[in-house]
Amino acid sequence: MQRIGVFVCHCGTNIAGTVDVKAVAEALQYEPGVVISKEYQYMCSQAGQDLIKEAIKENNLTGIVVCSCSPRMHEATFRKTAAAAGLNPYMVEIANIREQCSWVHKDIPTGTEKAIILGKAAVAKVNLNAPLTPGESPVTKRALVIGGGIAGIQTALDIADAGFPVDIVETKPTIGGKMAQLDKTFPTLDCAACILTPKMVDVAQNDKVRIFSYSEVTDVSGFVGNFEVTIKRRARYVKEDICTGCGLCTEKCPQKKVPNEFNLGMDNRRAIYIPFAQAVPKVATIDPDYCTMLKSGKCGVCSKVCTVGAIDYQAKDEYLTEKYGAIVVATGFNPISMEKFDEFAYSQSKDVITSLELERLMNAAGPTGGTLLRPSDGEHPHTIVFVQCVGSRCASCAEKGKEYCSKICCMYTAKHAMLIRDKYPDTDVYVFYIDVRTPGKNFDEFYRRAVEEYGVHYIKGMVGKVSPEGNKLKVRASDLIDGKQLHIDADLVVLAAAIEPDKSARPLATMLTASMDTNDFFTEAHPKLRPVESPTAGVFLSGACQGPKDIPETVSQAGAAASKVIGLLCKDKLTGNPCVAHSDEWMCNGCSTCEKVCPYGAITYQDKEFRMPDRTVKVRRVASVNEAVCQGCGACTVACMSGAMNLKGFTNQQIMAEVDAICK
Amino acid sequence: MQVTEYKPLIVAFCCNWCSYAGADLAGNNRLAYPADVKIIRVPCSCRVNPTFILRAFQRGADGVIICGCHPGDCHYTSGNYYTRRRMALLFSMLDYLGIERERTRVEWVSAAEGAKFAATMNDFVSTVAALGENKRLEDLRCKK
Amino acid sequence: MQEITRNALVEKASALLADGTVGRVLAWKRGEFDYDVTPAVFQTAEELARDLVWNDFCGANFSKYLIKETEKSDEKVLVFLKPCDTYSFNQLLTEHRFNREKVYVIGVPCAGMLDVEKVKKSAEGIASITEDSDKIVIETLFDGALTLDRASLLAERCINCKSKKHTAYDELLGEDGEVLDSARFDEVAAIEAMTPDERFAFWQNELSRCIRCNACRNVCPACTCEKCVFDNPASGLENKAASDSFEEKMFHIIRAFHVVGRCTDCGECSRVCPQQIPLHLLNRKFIKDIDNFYGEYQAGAEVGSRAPIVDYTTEDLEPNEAVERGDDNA
Amino acid sequence: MENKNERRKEQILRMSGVNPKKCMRCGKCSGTCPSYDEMEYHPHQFVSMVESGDLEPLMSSPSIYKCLSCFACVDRCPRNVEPAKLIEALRLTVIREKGANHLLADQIPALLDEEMPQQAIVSAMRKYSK
Repeated sequence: MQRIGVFVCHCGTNIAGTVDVKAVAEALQYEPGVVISKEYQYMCSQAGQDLIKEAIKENNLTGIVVCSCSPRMHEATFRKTAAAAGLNPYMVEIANIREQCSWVHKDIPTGTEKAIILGKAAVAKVNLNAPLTPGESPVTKRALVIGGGIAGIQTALDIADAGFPVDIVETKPTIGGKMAQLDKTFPTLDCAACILTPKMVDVAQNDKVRIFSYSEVTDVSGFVGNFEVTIKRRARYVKEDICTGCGLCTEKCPQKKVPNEFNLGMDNRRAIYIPFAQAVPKVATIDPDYCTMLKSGKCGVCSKVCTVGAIDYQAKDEYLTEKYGAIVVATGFNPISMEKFDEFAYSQSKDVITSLELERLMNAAGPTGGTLLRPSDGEHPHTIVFVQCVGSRCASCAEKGKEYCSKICCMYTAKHAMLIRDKYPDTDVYVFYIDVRTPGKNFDEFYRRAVEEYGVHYIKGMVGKVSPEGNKLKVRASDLIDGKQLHIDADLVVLAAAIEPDKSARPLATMLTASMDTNDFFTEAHPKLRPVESPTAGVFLSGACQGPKDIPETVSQAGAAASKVIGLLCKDKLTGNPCVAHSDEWMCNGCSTCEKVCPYGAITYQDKEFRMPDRTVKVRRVASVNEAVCQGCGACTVACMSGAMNLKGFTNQQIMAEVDAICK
Repeated sequence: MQVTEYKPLIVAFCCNWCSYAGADLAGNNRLAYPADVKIIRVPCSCRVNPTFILRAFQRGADGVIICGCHPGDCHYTSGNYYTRRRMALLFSMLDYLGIERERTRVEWVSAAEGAKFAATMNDFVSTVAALGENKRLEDLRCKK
Repeated sequence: MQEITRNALVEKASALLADGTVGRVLAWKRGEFDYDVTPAVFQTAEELARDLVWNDFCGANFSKYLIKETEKSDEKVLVFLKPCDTYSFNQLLTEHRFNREKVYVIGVPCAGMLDVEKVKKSAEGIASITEDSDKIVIETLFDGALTLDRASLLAERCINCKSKKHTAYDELLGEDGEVLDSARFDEVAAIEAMTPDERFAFWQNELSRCIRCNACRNVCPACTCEKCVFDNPASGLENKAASDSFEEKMFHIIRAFHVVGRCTDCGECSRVCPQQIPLHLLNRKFIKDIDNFYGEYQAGAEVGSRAPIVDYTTEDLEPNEAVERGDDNA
Repeated sequence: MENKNERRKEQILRMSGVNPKKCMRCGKCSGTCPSYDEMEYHPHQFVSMVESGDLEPLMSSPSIYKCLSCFACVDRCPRNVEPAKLIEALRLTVIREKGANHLLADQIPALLDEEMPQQAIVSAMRKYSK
């Protein structure tokens, strides 16, 4: 039996004005377990707290009920008070007789009656309270960043700057991501390489940062502060620590017909290659799908020309396992496939390209050396049509494209149009738009400049069809403002393809037990207040894996994610919330139902040996809750049929006791 | 308005993060609602087991209302979505058994919606009061 | 008349026992009367030859027995499953309740089972019952032989059979059937169409007969908890006998709620109820609602499926709309 | 009058199964329409005018007979609004309200000539053989 103390607060006249506090204290005195019941002017004051402390000590109280303001106000205060008197802080219950009683009810009899009932419910609950101790777990002071684009690079740099080691895992042979492929950046038009490559060098030279390029995460276990991650380092057949990146092999390799993915297949590279001149790490990689030596054992040219002996045809995939305290997901995006939008003739004509392809065509390091030429015949295009929202803002029932706005297209199209008009004033540029969306600092000004200073034709309407005819592209479109149907003979059509999360995100989310939305973007812990955290503790989100983002936004989110990681890694130990779910293993069926509703992936199943009453040993599958991960929502407790799953601090029995006390 | 002596007993389960805070806000703004409403704090609306609801009715409650964060705003991301499915099925079953559907309700009340909380409770209390005492679901043995 | 003969089952089981594939056989055993068939474990060919029956009274669903039987030894257990039984079998596998490797399933086609109550009502002093294609011949002590239409004696769940297709088996005797379009929700819809007062009266009439024997729970293949809430004093639901009108309802509501999304609608609860309470109408209401609200879902159609009650979409309907939706359906 | 128009709109929406509120006014339907120049009102205008209840002008305009029912707009609409179905419903409403067909199926053979594309014949059947 508990020994319970009840403390009724007057809160000046805030409570005492509509509740007869003396009557409340008196009435609660006779409740089961109550040994002392007092009232006082201000319980939260020093004197009030001292009164509670003394009462706890004098009466050997095992639990207390404070009838006062909302627990959201002073629960923490009274828990500290209890702890100071040697009582477990979770043996405190608050009856909210101010916000939910005295302030909303007018006359004293009604207020008093309700306050007594609320007090009784709290007493009934505290009778079933058990001392709770928050679990503690150590923190591995190392972070993992998955994805080496601008988001991952910035996050890694910021974490390293705070003094914590960081590893970047990147699937491509080099870090840099999509930004490395871009030509200029809006709205300032500085060149992407000029601002990105110094950061790539910083990362490479930072002794806190390790880069695992050409690698992927294959397994994640553990939980916040204690992740264990398996990283697969794919064989690149070149010894990374020996290769100097001189590039001789990439010039001598006889296999010249490999589509160059960095230029989106618009030109070719060799079977041994360095994606681009500023690649980090700047080492060569052999493409096993094209290398004749690896496929048929005949060639070996690269090995012969390599002056340092870095080529290793025998290399195998390697797996390494590392421990991390925090994981940042920065897996980025890709343009969607254009196959469901063939009215734009993407598959029929080389001169219908996506905007990312245009970036490469305009980039000085691209396939045309920065001169804008048509991919089909290398001619200079004179009429260029841009089509906006290709695959963005589609209704889900249309079963093609994405429902969301891809966010970045309006701005990069304005940039493309402006750059083209600037460099080739003899070119006519048409942009067909549904809306021009330019929220962002200096963004609308930028777009207006494209229209007003550069004479780009912005037409409100949509292209309905593109048909290749001869060396022209017949574009049929509507002009909704003028109420005309336009027929334009274009030389080049550029499609603003919607962007979607990288394909690697979905399996990664499963490994991390991080939740995703229907579009495969990672879900935030809270859409407004915790935008860079995943609901899964210790997993953070950076960049376009969380939703479409431009570079400034990505960088600021990357910094925010880093600061959250730093905040976590600064701690030596993590103290959990003790009000977590707990499974009674003897009652657990091992049915996996609770696991399905847990938003945090806190529940796992294990086969455990049990000594049965008949002295046999039986292996049973039972649920176990990782207390460091569980946040205590209680979804599992209702999903559990047998009642094996219960929530500490809000047990089935406690809540039913409250129900009973109220309904008595 | 029908004036009646009869005072219904209402049990309100409120999630800690939104609706309980909404109830506190109603208090801060002195927005009155009948004292017949007694609030039980739960971490999330998804903590409410159908057993609790039936238990309340068994012990003499006349109405039970569950309040949680608006869909999409759950502190635990998905808790109220589970609540929504569970209660949709449970309420439909109670209706199927011939129990007055007005006695059970789910409302989404955010921490900023003190006025909505008070209005909801006023409406719920008068609806349940109009139905009268809960005879169909109450346990005669436990009622004093 | 059942397509497969009893002898085929005996032969198959004996052969599998003989070659060591299985160590035990779960099958139907002859009882005192022809209509009273019980589930049993057979360990020898002699037992099988003597006692195994396969006739129109083999309603029992063995899926649940596998939990205990597979634990008893390292040998495999042979089980005969009718199409509807295989749904329960899959559902239990979804819930990891036994090891699939330890079971050898033989699918048996089913032509529907008879309702023992209907048979008893149609004849007094039953001495024996034999099948003759679509007729049932009942030999009685007082009135001689009665010949009845088989269809008129079918159990409700078999009249509204949802599937003749086995969703799991290692070996199939005879031909597999198809998933059927059944009218199983018509009765639920009829109750939905009543006024609330009529519904209340209907259920009060049905549920007040409940004697809390727990047969419905004990037979239910979804009710496999290590410790049932109704036996657990800490659950707040434990009660040995209904002492008032509410407890019967509470028991049945909670019982039905605990199997939401897990109930395969096998109908065992109604079959075993000694008071003939149509318990399947509670389960079917949930199934009908799930189909209406969240899209069609058949528990046990495949292993590992996620039940709608532990799933959600952001666009789900509101609980108060759910009740109104019930009106439209009526 | 107000009511009659509302009822008519409701009927058109029900017949066509189109929800014009889904339209985001991109104009791709009109950009794609092969009959655009023949029409007084264009596919996107059909959608927005039906939504705003402006049915009279549409129903009395020859535009409803200019639609080829080629369904290009239906196929390409990113929001699945299906303007052609809406135009079809308007046509049917006109026909129903007149109590007579615009053109009888029997009359069609006489109107055929060698130049007429196959698709026009098929869509004529679609349009007039209700």
